[in-house]
Amino acid sequence: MTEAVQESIERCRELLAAPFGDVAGALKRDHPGSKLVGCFPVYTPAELIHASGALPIGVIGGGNQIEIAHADSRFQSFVCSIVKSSLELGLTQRLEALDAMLFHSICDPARNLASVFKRNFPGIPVEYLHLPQNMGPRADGYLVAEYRRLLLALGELTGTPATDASLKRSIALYNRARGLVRALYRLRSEAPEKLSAADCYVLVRAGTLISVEEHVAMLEAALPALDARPARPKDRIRVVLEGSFCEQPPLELLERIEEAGCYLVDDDFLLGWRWFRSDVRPHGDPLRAMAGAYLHGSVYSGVKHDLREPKAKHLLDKVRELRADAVLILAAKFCEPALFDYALYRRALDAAAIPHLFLEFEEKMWIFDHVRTEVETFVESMLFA
Amino acid sequence: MSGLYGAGVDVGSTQTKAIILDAERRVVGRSMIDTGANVTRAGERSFAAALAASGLVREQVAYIVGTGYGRYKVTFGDAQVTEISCHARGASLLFPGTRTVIDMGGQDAKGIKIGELGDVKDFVMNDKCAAGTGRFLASAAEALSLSLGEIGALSLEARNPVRLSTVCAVFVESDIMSYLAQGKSVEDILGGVHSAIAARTIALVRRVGIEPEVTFTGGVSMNVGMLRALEDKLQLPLNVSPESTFVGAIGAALFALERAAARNGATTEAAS
Amino acid sequence: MSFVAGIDIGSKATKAVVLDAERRILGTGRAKTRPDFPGVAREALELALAAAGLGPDAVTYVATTGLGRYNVPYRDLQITEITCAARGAAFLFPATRCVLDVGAQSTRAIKLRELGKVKEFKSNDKCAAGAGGFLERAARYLEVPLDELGALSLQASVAQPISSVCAVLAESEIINHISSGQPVENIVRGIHDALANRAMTLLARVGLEPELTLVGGVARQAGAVKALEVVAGMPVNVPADPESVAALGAALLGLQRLEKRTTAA
Amino acid sequence: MNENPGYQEQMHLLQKEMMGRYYAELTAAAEGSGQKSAYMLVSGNPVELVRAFDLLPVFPEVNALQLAVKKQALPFIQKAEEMGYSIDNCAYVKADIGCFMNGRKTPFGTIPLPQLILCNYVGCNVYLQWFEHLAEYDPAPVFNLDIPFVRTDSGEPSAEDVTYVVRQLEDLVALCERITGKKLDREKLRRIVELSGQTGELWSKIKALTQRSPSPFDAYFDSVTLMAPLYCLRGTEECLRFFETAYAELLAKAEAGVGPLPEERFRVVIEGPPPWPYLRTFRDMFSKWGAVAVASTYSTVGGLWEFGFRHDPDRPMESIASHMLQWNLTNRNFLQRYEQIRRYLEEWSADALVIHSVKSCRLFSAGQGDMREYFTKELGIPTLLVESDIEDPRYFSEAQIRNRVDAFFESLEHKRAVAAQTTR
Ligand SMILES: Nc1ncnc2c1ncn2[C@@H]1O[C@H](COP(=O)(O)OP(=O)(O)O)[C@@H](O)[C@H]1O
Ligand SMILES: Nc1ncnc2c1ncn2[C@@H]1O[C@H](COP(=O)(O)OP(=O)(O)O)[C@@H](O)[C@H]1O
Ligand code: SF4
Ligand code: SF4
Ligand code: SF4
Repeated sequence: MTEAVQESIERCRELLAAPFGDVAGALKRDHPGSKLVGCFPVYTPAELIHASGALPIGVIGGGNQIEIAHADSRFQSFVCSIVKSSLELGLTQRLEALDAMLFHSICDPARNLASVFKRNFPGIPVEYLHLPQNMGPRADGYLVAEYRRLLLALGELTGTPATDASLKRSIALYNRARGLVRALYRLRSEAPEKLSAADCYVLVRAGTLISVEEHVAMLEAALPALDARPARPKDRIRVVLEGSFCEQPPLELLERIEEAGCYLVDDDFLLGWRWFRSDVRPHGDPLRAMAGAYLHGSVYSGVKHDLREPKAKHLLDKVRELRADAVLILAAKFCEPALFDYALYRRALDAAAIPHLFLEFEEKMWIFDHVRTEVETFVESMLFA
Repeated sequence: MSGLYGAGVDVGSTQTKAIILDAERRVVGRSMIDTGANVTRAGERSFAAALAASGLVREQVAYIVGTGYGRYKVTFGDAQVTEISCHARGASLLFPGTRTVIDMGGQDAKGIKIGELGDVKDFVMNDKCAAGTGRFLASAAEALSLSLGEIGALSLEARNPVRLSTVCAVFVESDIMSYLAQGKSVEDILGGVHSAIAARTIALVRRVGIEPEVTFTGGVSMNVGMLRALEDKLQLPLNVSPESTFVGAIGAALFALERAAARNGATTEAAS
Repeated sequence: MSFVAGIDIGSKATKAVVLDAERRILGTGRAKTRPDFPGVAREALELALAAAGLGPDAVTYVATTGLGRYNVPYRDLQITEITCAARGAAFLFPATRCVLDVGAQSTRAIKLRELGKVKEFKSNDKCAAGAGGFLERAARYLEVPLDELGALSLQASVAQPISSVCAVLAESEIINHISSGQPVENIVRGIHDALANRAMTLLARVGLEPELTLVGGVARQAGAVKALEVVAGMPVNVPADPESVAALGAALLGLQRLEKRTTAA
Repeated sequence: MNENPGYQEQMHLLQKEMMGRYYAELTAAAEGSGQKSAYMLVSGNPVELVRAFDLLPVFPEVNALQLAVKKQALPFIQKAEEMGYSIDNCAYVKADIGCFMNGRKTPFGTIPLPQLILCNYVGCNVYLQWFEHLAEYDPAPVFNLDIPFVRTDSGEPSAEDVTYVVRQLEDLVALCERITGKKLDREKLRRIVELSGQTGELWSKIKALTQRSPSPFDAYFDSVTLMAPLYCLRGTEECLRFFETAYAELLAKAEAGVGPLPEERFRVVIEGPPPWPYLRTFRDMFSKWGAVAVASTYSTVGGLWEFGFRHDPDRPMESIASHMLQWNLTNRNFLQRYEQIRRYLEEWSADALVIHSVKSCRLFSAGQGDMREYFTKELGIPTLLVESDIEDPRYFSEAQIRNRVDAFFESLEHKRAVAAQTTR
């Protein structure tokens, strides 16, 4: 039983380690006739893609497997890695399985990247979503219209436009998938010794590379087994990790951080695939349900500027809820949204006397001694009391 | 007007090079000395040496162009031209088919895209950080107590090159120390050093677009290891010649000839 | 009577400190770091024990720090050099609020809570321009012995600013200054100012407040201290043996653990 | 005729006066004149609406700019970095927040506290966080005016986009009414919008003048003089007067064949914001080569009048909306910027493109390598890319930039010489 879990975790790790081009190709082969829609972080209304008979696949940078050789002549040194490595994937023919690419307003580099994609890869239609930043009463109608626009484009792409029925099916399916991921995270916060941050990460990340049906099946099998795992808690501090909502840190970094004496009891990795705090309303008008969920039921994030409640307050609530001892702000180098957030988080955390550590990472980093020293020091600063 | 001579003096950060060309663009005198502390003197000394080598006297040289990072210190010159323009001109004289120049000097690395007439179409430079320059190699050589002449050849012997943990020209020394400590061979370390710098340089030059023929200039082009490393990564043969270190000076001398001719032209017109 | 040792296996030098139960420093030892970490640690420790007039097996508890902290098999505890530097500095200067550790390859600004506990820290170890390695190089091509650098820059009439942001590229700039007849002491002062300014940006980010203590080998350079005092706008504490502060901190933390254990037992 | 001591005398004096008065008003408000103020952002701003309520528009960007020009920005930037802002964050924001948290006193005036924090989110994503932060530091009500980014190749917003924005504008009106205790005076708004329309007309005429050779002014370095009033004072009588004077003066120069330089040897288009802390130095590098900017993208961040947009007094709300949605550089996508630059090169008959890539402003700079690729490789336009910053003096390295600029113009001259020979 537990072996089975280990196996699927290994499978996920392999999936992550495999060249993106191969993974995408395989996904397409396993689903003959269906189109592949690449999704750049942070959030994607995957339901809309799925309901139109296409497969969403996360295009989340090149990780540490590709050398950036061409893209850094297009984007300067002061732009984050994920923008460059995602472009590099295209410039090195690793995105050929894609039939379309989807971006949304998260930051200026990603916004310009959408245009650069358009120019460099005429074969890949680029859709750009503008998700509302004014969460007031006017956003609802606008967002529904924006989703309708996307559905139109997707319908043209696949030739099988979504229907209310297909939308409802997709919503139910993704509700299930997100529900299972929420369960994983619950397990982690309740018994972190049973599920390491890295293992949890690969289980979730796999969902961006395989069909949602497979992902659901996998998680349904994995969850009870993980729960049943025998493991004894170590003497580590409970840490909430914040700031990695877009570019993703290397697995090894997560392992180093936990080894250095932390349990990561929550994080914002792959946030866009875990976007809702509860299920999207499965009945009624599906687009209204999706829009409603975005405006009223989604998580806080560095790329969504909801003035109804400060992000910092959300973070503090999370820390208290999870009985965390500290916060680790792990921001991608040059990620302006995350770097700006830090200033506010830091202010609030100091005021609430919650210990915090700020670290920067790059997806392609491969030396971790420095990070390890910093995290250890941080842990020591709390243990040597 | 066969009596017309033009000189180019390239006052580099590390080495100062002087070239004298005759009207047929043949090199009649050259010299290379360490720039050392006194930049102004370096320019004068190497010009004097080139003059001596050519057997000409000062008056016979119609026009002198200074280039390199110390060009404004070439006070005895008639004009200054940036090393970018000079490398482009010089490279296309040596290799007329040149479309891309990779110049690796003591303190900077350049990529220059040029047209049929040696005109600069586009260029990029790295001159803020010693990583990826001759100086980086110098530090590496120092750390291994080898000479600059040796490291290139040795790097070719690498079986499994190491992966450097830093590009800093200062820290590379201790990086190398710790690899030695781990029992890595000098060859593998040098292999790592050269491929790291090559990768960096290519990433830089790609910004102007790498179009054959590619000519490798600057002192580092004397380093066969770097030459190979670049060729392997680019999958292209690079032009190099014994003159490669002098390319900047040659280009400057070409400009000198041009200006001199133009000046004569002007004066003759005025006379008529 | 129990003795505790702290060993700091640094990038350049390995230092050891031996304490007694009353937190008295009995002896210190120092050896040039070499690949064989356990060996060099042992060597430094034995030097410290000898200085303390103790036998090779006198210590009951060994705490290690520095980049080689995991490579000493006979250690009882390993702690990072940041925690140790903070604890050591606070022990020597109890009013310390900020610690600046300038080593060969890294510069670290540390903000302390009470009892020398680390509140926040920022470090630079990617670029040599801000670290001691810069000074070693400078000393080399200025042909001034490293340990005279500090005194020299105090004699400067005016600092000769260094514009290059790169420790290596600064070299030719410095050479030009020499050739243009700039007095060496002014150049050294310029170098120290550059170093101090970089350090100051780190300190600002953790929130500089008195007292500020400078540790790490660079603290041996009076000129660097002076430059720092100017940019920081406050006096700077300098330990008698700045390089051993991390080792001292390790020993102190080791002792603390030992006491906890014995009281628990 | 190339000797021209009184270059832009009139216009400059007027501008100094007006901006002086503007900052005097700010200072007065800060010192309790009772005048209420609204913080807002430059890009495609709805200043008309704010003025209709007699709210004093305050532009943190313009303040940051002034601080940089006056070489006062660095201490504030560092203060912000001490608060936790990263060296990699936009320095405009850091300079402003550093100043905001430290007394708001500047050499050119004291900045009042806001009664309204109006984030007109037009393109720049940093805007959202900037004002989100100000709202954390200040109790004033904050309003995100969410402007959907252009998603069509044509640049046309959808009907839903327009409705969405107009509805938000109405919500904003309600909020302003609450803050000022005044009902919106539609007639007044109409008049203000009319003034903006006329000002825009003149501004676009002025920009057309640089199509002549020699260009009567530098469309990069001199446009700045006109941009400040255009943003801070648009919709006022005095602003209109100013633009009338400016147009007359520049037209006269154009007629007289007088340009900013003794000789116009190169016509360039400049993309990207200027290095405010080193504007002079930077300008001289180009003047030295007789290079004049005949067009610049930066001068269109506030609005794209030269391509036909006018505020329409008969449809005040709609035209404000369309200004924000469609008719400014920042809300257009990157490829539309390529197109804008291509038109400049063609219709303003320029020889080359200069890209000033600033670290702070990723809205402008992220991807300029691809832009350069497009213009050099696809269109064969000589293109120079130099990097520094818009606000942070620490990123300007004079020697390196000069070296690049010199090399670039050397190559242009060489091309000319060669061309001349071959035509001979
Ligand atoms: N014989 C050689 N073999 C290998 N490398 C060399 C040799 N001669 C010079 N170099 C390299 O070339 C660099 C100087 O190149 P150069 O183009 O003269 O620089 P600059 O023009 O800045 O003085 C030195 O730093 C050294 O690394
Ligand atoms: N005797 C000395 N006089 C002046 N400076 C010194 C002396 N010894 C070391 N330093 C400076 O201190 C640095 C090494 O400090 P240290 O703390 O030992 O580094 P690490 O802990 O990384 O090994 C050197 O780079 C040098 O700049
Ligand atoms: S990592 Fe940050 S800066 Fe980079 S694309 Fe994502 S959100 Fe934008
Ligand atoms: S990293 Fe090293 S080489 Fe690069 S700037 Fe810093 S000191 Fe110079
Ligand atoms: S990123 Fe650019 S547009 Fe946005 S605030 Fe900064 S400078 Fe202004």
